[in-house]
Amino acid sequence: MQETMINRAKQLLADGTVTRVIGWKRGEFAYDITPAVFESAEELESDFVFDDFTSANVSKYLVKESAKEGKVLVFLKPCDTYSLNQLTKEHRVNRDNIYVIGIPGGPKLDIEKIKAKGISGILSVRNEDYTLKIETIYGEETMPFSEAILDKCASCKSKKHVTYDELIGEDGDVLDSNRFDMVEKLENMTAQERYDFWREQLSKCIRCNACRNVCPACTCEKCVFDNPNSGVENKAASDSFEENMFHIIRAFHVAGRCTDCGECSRVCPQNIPLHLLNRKFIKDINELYGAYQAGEDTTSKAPLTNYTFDDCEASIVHERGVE
Amino acid sequence: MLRISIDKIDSLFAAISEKQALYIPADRADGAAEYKKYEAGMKLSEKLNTVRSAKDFFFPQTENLVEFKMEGKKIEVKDIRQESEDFVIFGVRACDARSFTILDKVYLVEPVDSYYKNRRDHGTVVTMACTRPSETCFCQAFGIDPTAPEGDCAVWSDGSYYYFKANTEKGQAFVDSVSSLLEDGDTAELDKTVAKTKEIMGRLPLAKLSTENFGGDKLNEYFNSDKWGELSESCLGCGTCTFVCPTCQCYDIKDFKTSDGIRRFRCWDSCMYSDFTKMAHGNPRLTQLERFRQRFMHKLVYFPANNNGEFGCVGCGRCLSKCPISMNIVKVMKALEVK
Amino acid sequence: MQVNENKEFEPLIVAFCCNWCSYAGADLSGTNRLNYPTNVKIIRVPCSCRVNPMFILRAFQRGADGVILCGCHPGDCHYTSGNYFTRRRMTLLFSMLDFLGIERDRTRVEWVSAAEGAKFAATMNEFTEAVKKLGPNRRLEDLRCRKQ
Amino acid sequence: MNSNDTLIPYVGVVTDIRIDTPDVKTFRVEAPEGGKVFEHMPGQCAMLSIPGVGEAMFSITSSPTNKEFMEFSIKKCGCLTEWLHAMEVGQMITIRGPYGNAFPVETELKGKDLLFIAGGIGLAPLRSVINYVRDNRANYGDVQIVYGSRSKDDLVDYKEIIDEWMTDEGIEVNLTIDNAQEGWDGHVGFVPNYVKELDPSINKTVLICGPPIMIKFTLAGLKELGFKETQVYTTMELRMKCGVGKCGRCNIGNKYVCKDGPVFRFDQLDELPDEY
Amino acid sequence: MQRIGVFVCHCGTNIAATVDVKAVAEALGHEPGVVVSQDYQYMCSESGQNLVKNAIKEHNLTGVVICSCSPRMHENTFRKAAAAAGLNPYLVEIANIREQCSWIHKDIATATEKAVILGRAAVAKVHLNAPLIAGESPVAKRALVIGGGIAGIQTALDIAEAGFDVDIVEKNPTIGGKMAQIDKTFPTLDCAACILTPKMVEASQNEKIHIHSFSEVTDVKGFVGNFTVTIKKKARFVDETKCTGCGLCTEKCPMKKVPNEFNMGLDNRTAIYIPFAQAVPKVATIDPNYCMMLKNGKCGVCSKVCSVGAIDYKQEDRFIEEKYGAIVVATGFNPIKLDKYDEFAYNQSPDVVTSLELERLMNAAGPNGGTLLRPSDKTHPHKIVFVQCVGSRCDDSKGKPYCSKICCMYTAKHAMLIREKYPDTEVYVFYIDVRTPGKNFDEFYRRAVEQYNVHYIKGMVGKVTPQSNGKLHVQASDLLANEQLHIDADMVVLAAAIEPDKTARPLATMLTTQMDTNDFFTEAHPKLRPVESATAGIFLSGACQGPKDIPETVAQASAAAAKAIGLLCKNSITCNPCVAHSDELMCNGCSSCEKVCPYGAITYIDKEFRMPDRTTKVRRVASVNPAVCQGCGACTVACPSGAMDLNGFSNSQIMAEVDAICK
Repeated sequence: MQETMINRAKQLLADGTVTRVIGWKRGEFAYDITPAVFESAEELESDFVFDDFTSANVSKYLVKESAKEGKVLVFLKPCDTYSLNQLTKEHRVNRDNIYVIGIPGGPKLDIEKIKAKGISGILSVRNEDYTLKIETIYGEETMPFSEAILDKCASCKSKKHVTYDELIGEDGDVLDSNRFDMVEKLENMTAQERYDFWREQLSKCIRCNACRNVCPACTCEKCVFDNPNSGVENKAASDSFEENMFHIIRAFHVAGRCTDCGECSRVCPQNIPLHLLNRKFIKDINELYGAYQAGEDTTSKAPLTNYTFDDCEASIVHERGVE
Repeated sequence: MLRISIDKIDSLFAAISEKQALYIPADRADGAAEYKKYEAGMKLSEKLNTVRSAKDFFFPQTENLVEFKMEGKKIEVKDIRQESEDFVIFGVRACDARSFTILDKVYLVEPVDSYYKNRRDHGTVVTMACTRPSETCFCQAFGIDPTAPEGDCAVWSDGSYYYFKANTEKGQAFVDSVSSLLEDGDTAELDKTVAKTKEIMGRLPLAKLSTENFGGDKLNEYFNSDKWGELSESCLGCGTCTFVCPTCQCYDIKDFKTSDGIRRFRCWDSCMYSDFTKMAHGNPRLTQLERFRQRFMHKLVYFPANNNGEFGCVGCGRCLSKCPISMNIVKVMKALEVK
Repeated sequence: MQVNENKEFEPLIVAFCCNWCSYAGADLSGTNRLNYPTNVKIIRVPCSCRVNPMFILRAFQRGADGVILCGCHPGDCHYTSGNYFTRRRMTLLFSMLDFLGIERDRTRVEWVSAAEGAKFAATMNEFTEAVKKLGPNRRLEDLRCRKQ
Repeated sequence: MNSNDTLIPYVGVVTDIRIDTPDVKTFRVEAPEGGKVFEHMPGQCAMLSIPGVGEAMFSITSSPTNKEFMEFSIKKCGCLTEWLHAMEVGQMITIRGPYGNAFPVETELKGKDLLFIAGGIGLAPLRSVINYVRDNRANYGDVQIVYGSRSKDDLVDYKEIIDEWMTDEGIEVNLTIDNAQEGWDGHVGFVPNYVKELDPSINKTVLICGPPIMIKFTLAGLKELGFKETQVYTTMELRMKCGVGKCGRCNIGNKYVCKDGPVFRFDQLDELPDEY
Repeated sequence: MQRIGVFVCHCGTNIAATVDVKAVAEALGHEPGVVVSQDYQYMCSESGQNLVKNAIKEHNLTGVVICSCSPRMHENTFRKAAAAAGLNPYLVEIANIREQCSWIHKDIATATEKAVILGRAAVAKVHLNAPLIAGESPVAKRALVIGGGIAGIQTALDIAEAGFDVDIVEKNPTIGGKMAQIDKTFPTLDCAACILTPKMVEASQNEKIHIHSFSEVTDVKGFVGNFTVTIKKKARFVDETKCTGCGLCTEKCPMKKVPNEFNMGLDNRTAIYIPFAQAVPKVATIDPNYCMMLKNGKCGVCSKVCSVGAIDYKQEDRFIEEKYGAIVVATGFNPIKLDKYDEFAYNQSPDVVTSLELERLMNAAGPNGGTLLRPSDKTHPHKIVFVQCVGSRCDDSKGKPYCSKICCMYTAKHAMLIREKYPDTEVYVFYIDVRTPGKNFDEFYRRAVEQYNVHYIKGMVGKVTPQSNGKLHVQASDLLANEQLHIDADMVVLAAAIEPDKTARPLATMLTTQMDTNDFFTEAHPKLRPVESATAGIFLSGACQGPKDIPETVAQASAAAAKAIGLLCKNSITCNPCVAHSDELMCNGCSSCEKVCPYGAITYIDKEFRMPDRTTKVRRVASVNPAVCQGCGACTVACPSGAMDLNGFSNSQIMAEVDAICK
């Protein structure tokens, strides 16, 4: 796959279709992959990588890159194409300046899960028949592939590319995922249990803004949390209220726009399951206003900029679930 | 050497925490380790290190500085500082222990930061030698020996015993305070463990990383390097690296309107943030390139320039594992290095 | 709000009212001398759709124990569609607050027309009682703003 | 805790407000019990704040030889300065400092002929030095001041310049404005050009402050005239929070403007990366 | 530093009896920025206002807080007072301590405490009030009426009467609309043509009225007072300026088999045609779908016979652009298609007709010259069944949920006319309800029943089956008698529901006006602003807003005209300054705000920004038209970056109020 991608990218660079390529660049170790812009065949040859760790959603870079001169080639996994569509819909990217090659999706691996098994000193990770052979300074370790899958891939919602200019490999289908299971589990807890759950999670937050800055829906010119005039600016939570507020507002601002790409949880250095907040909104929207998948297309009205005369009242919150 | 059997560590913790607050690295539900206030039954984490560094103890993420009462045209300043209580941090790794020396060089030089000093004065740092370094470790590059950590008191483990050695007066006082629980014992097993760790250190993938070509003397050379653009192009401008870093010490000062006045507090800030240097009439660091450069120049060039060659990095490897896009100081050093 | 030792807990209620219906409804309950507790403090907004979730959180942060949002009945919005957006936004926001374990009875949306002075007063009485039962807001407060 | 901490400010009272130009006011600040809040040297700065509004660094405009009060000339350009401009006499503010180094008035500048070049609000930090020199006249040689602004109305401290500086023996004051205007019979033109026209003798030590663009061209002009960078001092301004080189935002290379500056000699600046 | 004045009104004892006004004034006097705090008996009185005015001057106030009755009562009074004293009127805030405090509370201590808090919130808000200046925009002195039926004609006549130029855009070759097709009108039974055609002529002769027939609106730009509209004048292949309407071409045209839409397809016309004798403009039009010359270049008869040389086979669609101050929508209605109603055999038998078809069958200018004959065999019908509510008041997807309103009355009219002219014909009317609210309506209906013996049967027709003998077997139920009926009818007349014209929806999009789910235009307020759309400068006339009969239509047409005239009379419009505005530096151009704006006040522009590093960057940013924005604030919440804010109710103002209340 990696070879095919490199070759195709080289062709498109050579024939002048594109001037740059957005992809992933190999790092020091087996897993520390960095999204990168490649401008030459040589760079592609030496650094381009596509493997079980290339999980980063690179669509957000298109905000910056598609504004530059010359067309940019981007490799997008199915989930990433939803993000691009959403960005296109919100006029944040110049789609005409982007050449999308759809590539197969995950499941991708989560190095944190491997490390959580107590495996350290990792030198290489090989996937042999869905068993991971991990070479470490302390000898070789193995673990099942399935136990090291990224959370966002474990509940994959779609293998279908919703926008592309060409595909490498077959296109897949929208999946019937189990992605709302955890949300449902929380909904079925008591309010006190939910409160305790979220307090424990959100109190871990160090307000590094990684979740916000990686989010393809968070492309504001200036975020309200950085704007001294917004009334909610804050840099570090000085109180549990501010921890809650940041995450409520962050989720609310992307409600109906979040494509559920799962990057927020992936990058959280404190392993806070932030995607659950987004999914709660998605689940509510689906249940209350009809199924809606942000990024599925570039034209449909978003649930929060739309209404029907017979929408449910806010009091429905009182009527549902556990008190 | 004074030592205690590993299975008796609970009694040691109990004894310490009777006298003062004790913090140890413990595992959370999600598997990661963090410093927690010791309570009976809590287990010392076996993880190599905590996600958040130990700098929090001396330089917390937010800290109240002063309060103001405003009435009409009048302002009253209220000093709200309070003497810190004594506390012990147990199990600090060599890298984090060195980070305190680096923070000291900022906060304990004139004019001394009384908030930092207060905590520093009252905290006893008990370090723990490493036995299972990870691929992300590169403390050796900064002259740190993880088998001989600094701190007020160093602790080693050979799998059966914890061995104690005081490095400072405060450390000695600590050892004395628990000496009834310690026994003298030979270090043959420990020496073997240390030797083995040293051998592993030599085999780490980043063992060869060298700081030889960095330092204050190459300021303009590195500043003007053409590598910064490529290195910073995918940086998200978040503060993860800064906030997990044990040596990053930049802060912001902000005011909060409470129910009866204004509370001025400081909080961690990151030079990676776009508004870090923003002023009413402009911003000298306009692009992420400049902000990215600042962070690494500070650690690798400016800090040594001002501190006799000491680097502003301890090689703990946190940014290597936590950066959302896996860009980090090692990659920067390798890309930048000019011999 | 002063919390006296012997006095029962008096919640602070912030009510956002749209200028055209609910604020007028509140005026009407005044004109008709229909009592409701002093706990309720009204903030006038042009339309319920002007109320940003940030305002609601802000109120809780600063010490409100309950926040109620009143607007024109669906279909009667002075701006034709504002309250429909409000309805969706607030449903989702309240659901999220509930998801985080914040008590449901601290928030409410009620449609009150300019003619419904009695409904306005009754709603405020009812809501104040409900919040009173919950006790002070502890889950969504900012300790720095707690009254001494 | 008995020790003072520099982050805990003093309170100062604004005892006089002078309108200098349409967007510059000069504030006189005294301790509540009278007298100065603290002593300083020319070129040093202080952090002024209205709690809840903001805190920012301002150079102290008054000379240390003034024993009764401190003065700050402040241009309206942001949230805090807007607030300060709206203040009335009697308002308290918080103040901490002094911060930064100073012009070397007691060392390198002593006995030298001095050339002050200022543009707009850039006169503020130099005014402290000029008045210090006037009050210790015997210690210094000739003094020449070149000061320019957009218009006559934008000349800060115009009254003091006319009534005091211009009447002093051994002080030559050269004023200029960018564009001709009614009621102005002085020089018209930009500061850098004016300096070249004036062709000052090259044994003078130069203190320069003003907008970056003015500094850049003036410095180039001075070099053409034969001045060396070691003869020229300037003072800088960056975003500052702590004032003591700890919060980490006002550095140029390894130098902190708040601690190692704000006064730099141009040869020192040359060694630093081009980040300003 | 703000200099705020606080003025606490006693309102006689209305406030002072329950609120210690002196204590309120005293307490608010200590709030930051307050330099004067006074109380007075009646603040709204002349002397009370003078107190405020004098204080503004004396203390050089930058903001005023009045603690008094509801702002809905006296906000304007105090704003004017402030303006008179030289203070921007929008620097005044009212704390409502009467309706929302003294009148609802009894305990003086708590009421006073609350009054102070309300006052404090107003002070906190006024600190952040910005002086606002209402903008003005000029008004183009010309109106556009879209649709040339009776609604459009009446509106145009009224507007022209007031002295303004007005254009009518009609998509058909003639104006007149549905009313021109109607035979008689209820309840007076006067001939529709007799009352309509004089108005059509009047319209064509009024020099202020410009009729664009056979034309469509293709684009609308701009906003109230300042619309730019593109009108497509469809090619009719006849030069309007030359054609005299002599009709010779229509006589000679060899293509005579074109279904005549004016007669509901019940007879034929020629390829070049004038819809009906009194058409306005009386100009021929060539139907390119049938004209042999246009189709295959063989014929040219009309061109040969036309003495004035008006025929122009090469004519093309023309586009004209015009500026208007006001637009009146009068796009009218159509009966629904009955394809889905197989049970009534509409598509199976020509003798099952709609009411509008019946109008043509009975009309003297209709296909049978006014004699009612069965379409199938041109025989005289002896038994006619009328079916009401076909497609009206339907819950299913086949029909419309609403009542079409006019059917009950026109059916009574039809029944009565038939019974009068053909007493031997039996008439049955199957109804669900008979609705006759209207002047002389119920009397009219009763006459049909009592005087003309029309059989009104409450019940529904289940099925109509054409039989081999030419009869229509009608199977129905009589709900009152609770029995099944079987009638062999000669004709069945269906009262088809009416629906808005299909052109309305695309037009609504162009006009950025709102429609309900049935595609009727939504009025700005259902009770108080029934002829205005929510979009300023766009008015509604006739059935495009909802089903209505002729008198109602004419009444609304005149009302819409009055509203339009009111607008056109002004040289400029003062805009509400409490409108939204976007901070371009923060705007993402994401279009969220545009999607929630009910007025179409938000557009996007590509704006070039100078970046701090001296490069430039073009970004899409929102721009609010202050003349169109009504200040609801929906956009401010939709905007994720907070770039959108609302004058007079800004984020910071509302949050300051929240803070002050919660303090």
